[in-house]
Amino acid sequence: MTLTIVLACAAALLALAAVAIATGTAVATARMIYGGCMIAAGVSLAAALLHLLDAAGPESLALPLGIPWLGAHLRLDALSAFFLIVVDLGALAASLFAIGYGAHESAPGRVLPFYPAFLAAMSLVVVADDAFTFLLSWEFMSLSSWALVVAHHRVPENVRAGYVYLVMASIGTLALLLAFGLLAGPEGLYSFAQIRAGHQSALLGTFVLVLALIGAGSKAGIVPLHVWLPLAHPAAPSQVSALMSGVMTKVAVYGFIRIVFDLVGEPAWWWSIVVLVLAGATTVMGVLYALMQHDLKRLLAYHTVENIGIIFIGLGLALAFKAHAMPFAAALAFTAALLHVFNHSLFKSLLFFGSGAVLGATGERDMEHLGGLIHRMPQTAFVFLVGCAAISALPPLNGFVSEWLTLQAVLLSPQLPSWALKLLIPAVGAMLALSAALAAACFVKAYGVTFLGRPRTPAAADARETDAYSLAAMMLFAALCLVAGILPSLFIDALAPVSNALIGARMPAQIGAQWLSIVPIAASRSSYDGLLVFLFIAGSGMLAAFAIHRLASDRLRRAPAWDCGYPDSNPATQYSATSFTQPIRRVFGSIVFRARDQAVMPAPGDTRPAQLKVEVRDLVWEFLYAPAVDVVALAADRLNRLQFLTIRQFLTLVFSALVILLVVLALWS
Amino acid sequence: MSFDGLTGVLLVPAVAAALLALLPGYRVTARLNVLATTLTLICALSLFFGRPQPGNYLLVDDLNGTFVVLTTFVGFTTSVFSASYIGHELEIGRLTPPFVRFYHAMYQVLMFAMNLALVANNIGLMWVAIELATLTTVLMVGIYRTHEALEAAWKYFILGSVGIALALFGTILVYMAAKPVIGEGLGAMVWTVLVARAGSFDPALLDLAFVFLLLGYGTKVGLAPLHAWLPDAHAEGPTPISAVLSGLLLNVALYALLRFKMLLAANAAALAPGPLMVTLGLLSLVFAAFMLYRRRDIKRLFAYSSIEHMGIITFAFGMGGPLANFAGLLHMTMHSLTKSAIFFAVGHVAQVNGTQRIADMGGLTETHPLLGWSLTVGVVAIAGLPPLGIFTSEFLVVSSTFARQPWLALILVFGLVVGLAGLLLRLNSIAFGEPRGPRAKAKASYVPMFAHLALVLIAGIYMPPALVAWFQNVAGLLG
Amino acid sequence: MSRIDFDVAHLLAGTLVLISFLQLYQDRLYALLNVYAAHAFTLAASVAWQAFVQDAPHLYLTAAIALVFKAVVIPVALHRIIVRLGIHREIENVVGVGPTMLAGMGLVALSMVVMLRITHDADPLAREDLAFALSVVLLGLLMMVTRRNAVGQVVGFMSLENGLVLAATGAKGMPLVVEISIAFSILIAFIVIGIFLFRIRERFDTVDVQALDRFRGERR
Amino acid sequence: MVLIRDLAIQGAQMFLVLLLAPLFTGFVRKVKARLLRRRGPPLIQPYRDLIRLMRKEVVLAENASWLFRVIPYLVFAATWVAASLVPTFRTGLLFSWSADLIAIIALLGSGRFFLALAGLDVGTAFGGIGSSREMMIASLAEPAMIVIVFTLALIAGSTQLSTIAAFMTSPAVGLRVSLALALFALIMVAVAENGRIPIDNPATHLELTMVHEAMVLEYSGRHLALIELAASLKLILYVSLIICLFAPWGIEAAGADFPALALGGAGYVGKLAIGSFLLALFETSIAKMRVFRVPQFLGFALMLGLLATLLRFVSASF
Repeated sequence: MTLTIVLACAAALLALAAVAIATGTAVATARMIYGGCMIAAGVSLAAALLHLLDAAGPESLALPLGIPWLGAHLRLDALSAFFLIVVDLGALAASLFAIGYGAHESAPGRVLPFYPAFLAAMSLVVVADDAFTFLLSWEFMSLSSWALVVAHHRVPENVRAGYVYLVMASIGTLALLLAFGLLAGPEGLYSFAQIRAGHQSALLGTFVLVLALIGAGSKAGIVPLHVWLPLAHPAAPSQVSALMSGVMTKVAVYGFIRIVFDLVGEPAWWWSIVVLVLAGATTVMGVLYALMQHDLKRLLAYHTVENIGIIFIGLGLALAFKAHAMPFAAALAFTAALLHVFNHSLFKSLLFFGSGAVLGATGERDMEHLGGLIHRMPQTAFVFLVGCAAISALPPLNGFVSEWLTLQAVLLSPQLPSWALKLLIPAVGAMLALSAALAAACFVKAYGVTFLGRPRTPAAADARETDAYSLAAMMLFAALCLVAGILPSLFIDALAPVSNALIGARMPAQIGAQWLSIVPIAASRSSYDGLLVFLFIAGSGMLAAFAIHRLASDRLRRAPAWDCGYPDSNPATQYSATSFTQPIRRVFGSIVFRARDQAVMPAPGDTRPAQLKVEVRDLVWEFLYAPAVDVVALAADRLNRLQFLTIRQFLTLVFSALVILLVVLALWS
Repeated sequence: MSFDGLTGVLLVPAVAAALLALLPGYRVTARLNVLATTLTLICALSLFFGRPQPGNYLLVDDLNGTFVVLTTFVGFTTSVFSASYIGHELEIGRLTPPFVRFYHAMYQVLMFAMNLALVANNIGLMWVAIELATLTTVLMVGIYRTHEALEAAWKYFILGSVGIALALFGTILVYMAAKPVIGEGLGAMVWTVLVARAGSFDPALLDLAFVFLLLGYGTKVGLAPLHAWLPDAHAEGPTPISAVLSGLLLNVALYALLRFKMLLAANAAALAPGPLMVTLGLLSLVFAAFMLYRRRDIKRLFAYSSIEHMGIITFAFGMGGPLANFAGLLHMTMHSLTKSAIFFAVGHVAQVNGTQRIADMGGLTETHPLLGWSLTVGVVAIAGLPPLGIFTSEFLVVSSTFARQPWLALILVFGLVVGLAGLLLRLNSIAFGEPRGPRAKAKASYVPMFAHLALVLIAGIYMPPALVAWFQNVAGLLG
Repeated sequence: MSRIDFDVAHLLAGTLVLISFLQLYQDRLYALLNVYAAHAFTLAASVAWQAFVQDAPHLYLTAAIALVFKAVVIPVALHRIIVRLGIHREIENVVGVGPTMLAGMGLVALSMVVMLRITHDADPLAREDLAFALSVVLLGLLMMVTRRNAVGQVVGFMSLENGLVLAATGAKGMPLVVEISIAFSILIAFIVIGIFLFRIRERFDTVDVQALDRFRGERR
Repeated sequence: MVLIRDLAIQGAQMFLVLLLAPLFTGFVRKVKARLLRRRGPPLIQPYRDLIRLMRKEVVLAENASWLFRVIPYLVFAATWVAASLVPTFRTGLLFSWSADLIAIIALLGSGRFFLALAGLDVGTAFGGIGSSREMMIASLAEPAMIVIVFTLALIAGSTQLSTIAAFMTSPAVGLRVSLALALFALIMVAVAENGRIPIDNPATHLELTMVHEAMVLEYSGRHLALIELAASLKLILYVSLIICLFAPWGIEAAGADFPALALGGAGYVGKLAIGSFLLALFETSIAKMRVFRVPQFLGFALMLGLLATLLRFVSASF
């Protein structure tokens, strides 16, 4: 029944897409479409929530679609339900946001048809139960989002971004296709049920893992397969950027979990090493890349890479524990990963909404042209701040909870028998901490340069607060961030069926713990109580305020900034994004990006302004992708000569082919 | 003999050809052309119900039934498209009325030849029919009589003739192999008889024959390195002919190959034809994929993509087995529909832009939304992206291959990725970006284009069980 | 069939291969045409002999076609063309005669090897004949490949086709032989006419095939 | 009854650190002055300063936002909560389980986060310098701290401060190399986090290499007072953290009666005095380093921490 509802919603979305093609592109129509999407997402969300909360058993369904003798198998189990919730929640908020934000969309005709299709595709991926349906929806998801990325096709960067995106996506899909080819075997048993039944050999499983890492990893944005992500996500309209970053990457994570934890069977112990190394690199690289950006949306996109890394650290730990038959530790790590999936979908969407609001209000994505927005758009500023705090893993918000759980899982590593893992995991934990600290730095920069300080351009100076719908969407997610932060136990317990299904164990029930605190293993070992911390901070803060205002003074006078006596009215004297990261660039960037800062000082008397030249190189692109592109170009050039032969030379080709075949024939016996 | 669908598919085009050769006037002839193709299509469909007994010369079975229906259908839609296309060519004076008359007559002759080649039960007759089809297309490719057109036609002609000669030699060899077993005379060239007794033929002779047939008919299929005629012929001829070439003639040649493959498969001692076809298929795929990158002419671009897909199909049939064969058949059908749709779009695009140079096109989705988006959908489909039909067939080919021959599958995937990247690269510059070229309203016939794309889309999501059963049966025949 | 029949057929087929070699050897157009005429004549003879041996009267028709059309009409026509175009100069071979001959040897050897793998119960005449026919075909192709000049290529194609007819007639009781030979004659006529066409349309100043390839599709 | 008592103790703990913090700062200053052969300000000087600041009116920059005014309270609250969760004279505090060591570090992190934002709010060059450098230092100090936590957690099998402290007092510990390394690293981190010499100079204002003082440059009056108080809370927090982790002797376990508690309190004060003396000694005996030497300093701490963890892994006896 639930599954039927979900499918009905997906069908409704597709219908909406058709409607959008048919009807015009007036603002009213756009509102109608987005409203429809919102309703569909909401219904589907409710259905999935019910299914997860009352821990119902899996429902499955087969439609006479797709490959005829196979049919389209669909299944809703705990895992699907959870990811369906993530998808639909994101879709709900994005649609709500778009009702308002879509008003100033320059090319609605290129967004409206694909937006619902994109939503439908994502929810279909998570309920697909056979290889064909899965890949179909998967690639359809890429395709529809590609169309959205190139919506503003007059900007050459967007078209290029779309190109890189679609090519990478197809490579990923083909990798998954190969993986399923292995799993399905020569007689083509494509339905997941059949794949689960036929247990795979270890070697085959290894290939599948690698292919799954390439396939799902490229979609999720694992370094070094992340290159498309920071190009494509910012290029799309903001509500779509939010969906791509906050939700689509999670669908990719779902794909990985489904294949590696569900279909392949028992993992080999060293798989986790591969995953953990990649994940650790992804986490640190992602945040370092982000620090080098001054385009707000691109910065957020790179943070998606970082958070995907964190999620995969959790998954890698879960693999390690699972392979060593430590179900409870595995359950902890797995739950941490899933919780982070949920949290990240919340605050990343929130942040992209905020950047969209800024973009709409100022027409700027470049932080160096913004500033002081907190005065012009106070509400946006507030919710964006919540998002920043959450993604920087500050208690008592939700980002901290999942990273704390991950760290707790890291601390269980000494119980692992294998030395490699014993030595690797703490290093990964250090990387996790490092990335958390860097993320905080990055968001101080992002928030401080964008919203604080003085406006750097007229556009920023006369920005307007965004519309009510957008604000509502952002408020919703900000509130959820807080709730998930102070009442994590509810969410952890809700995840129990998922880890039960895939790990065979669950974290201890949290509801019983005193004061709603969370206790992963034992109270004596570690515990955290977001609610209490929140109450403490609020309480002591208010106490201090009350005491001071009552007993001491509450007088206040406005005056020019002090600035050590050298105040300068020119906003250019503020710290900019580039200058803010200069120390970090100098510490980390010089190695990772061959970053070079050089200040060009004109000679005294020379009236030219001084300049700061910052050069940051993307080594991953330079050493991995550029060569590949060159090779293809070279091959194309070489082979292209064959287009310009004379007829006689073509005949020679035919002739030599004939002779070769005859020789082969002669040598056959 | 009584008039049935079989005679229909041969008679109607023949008669129509004669009529069209005589009748003047563009309007009439164009309509008559459409009418004739419609009738042919109806006759072909009637083959589902009444099927004549195989004679010494003609045969209808599931295999060529598939092809006949496909051929007549695409022939029909193309004639509709060509009505508007040729009309435009007349207006701008690229064609003169006598040439139009000639064109229409030749169109029907081509239909006749292809149908004959398909329903021929006699390998000699089949050969004659394919030669006829080739010569007709040669004449039509050269119809614009520009320098490039004549050159393309000449290239096509010479290479085609050599191919014909090789194919004939192969045919003779088959006869020689059959003669000792079946005895002299006609019987030894009737395919049904041959396939029945192929087991006792001399294997060595069969092998030799297949080599020649593979090269001979492979030239028509456009497999690398025998492909040279194909891009120019597509680019320089009138677009309807490009559509028919890509959509149909290649299939017909491939069909001939398949017949002989079945012959070899029936003989245990003969070498397996699979490896040869697989090799040529992969070669064509990878080669064509790389060739896509440096194309400046839009029609030549899609001609190369045809080579690529012929490579995939040949590969699939070469792999054999029910799954791969099914995939091959599906892929062939889908490719015919999609590629002809693309050529329909391309024809109009070239007409509105007044050029075939990709560099002069841009932002098409903005200047001509219908054309632009149809082209985009077509390219997306041909690139093997869901939810369109070619994705299904590629899914089956790749996944079924990877379980059997991992390395081959890796090469296949490599080729697919390279090709996809090449196509999209061009698509970006044509369909998106700053609009270039004139914004003049397009006088186009969208119906055939949309019909094809709709079919491809539906097939990508849902295939009627009847069709599936039919295909599976055919796949079984192919062994 | 009797010994003598076999030997004569064998002899004629062998002669055909020999003449193909002679063609490869020629480097002047007129001489090439004459040798080709001889080639066609020999073919006619062998076809006629087959007609007599297999007492298949329709083969006489093929023989006649070969004799009239190939041995007389076409060479004369080409002769005319050469005169018209004033290209009775040397044929530019792509590779020297020596290497060409060696390659030819290799091809003949190859065709023998391939054919002799055939089991002996297939009738020997067919086997030998096919071996010769195959070598004639390959030599013809070789000639097409090694000649830059269209006339040279046409001649090559025609001798290739002679090889086919030889095989076809050698195949005892093969139907459609006549039709096929006619079809081929048409094909050749087309080619010759094509050359004429190109001459008549004032576009190409030479029939050197390279001139046709000036653009080779992509304008560049 | 027990609950009330525990509540009382928790409250006592909170206000104890709050009251001791300025005194501790003052004591450090005094000792430093003495070491420099100056008389130095009286011990209660910090209290006087705070009270004066509280009484003064706030002079707010024109374009300072609401955030700028909220932040002092946030920072103070976060730091105070963190400080009140570190056992000083008695383990097993009532709310100790509400945040383990990692959470305490994160709390301090959030304090820093908001302070850095405050530095950027007014849009002056100095504030920017301060924030950017503060975050750079933190980006190394935090992971170092976390790694130290790993080491302790691996030894004590817990990240719960009370548990660790209890374990440390138990004879099972003994002397371990990894513990020594961790202690050393922790001291380095503490120095960096509190902006003491050689990382930063708490006593200067007009120096281009200053970090913390540059961030809070625009603050005045009660806001400044709160931030100063938060700073000294942070300092005392770290010292008591070191004490409770590496010198937990005398910290009473839960359920001790009142005299024992008093004894524990006395011991705590004594240890604080020793700690402040050592700190002052350290600060006077060393010169401030260039900002871009700091990464190496902290990187060293991070490496020490990792080394400790790995040693710990290689053999339980380390």
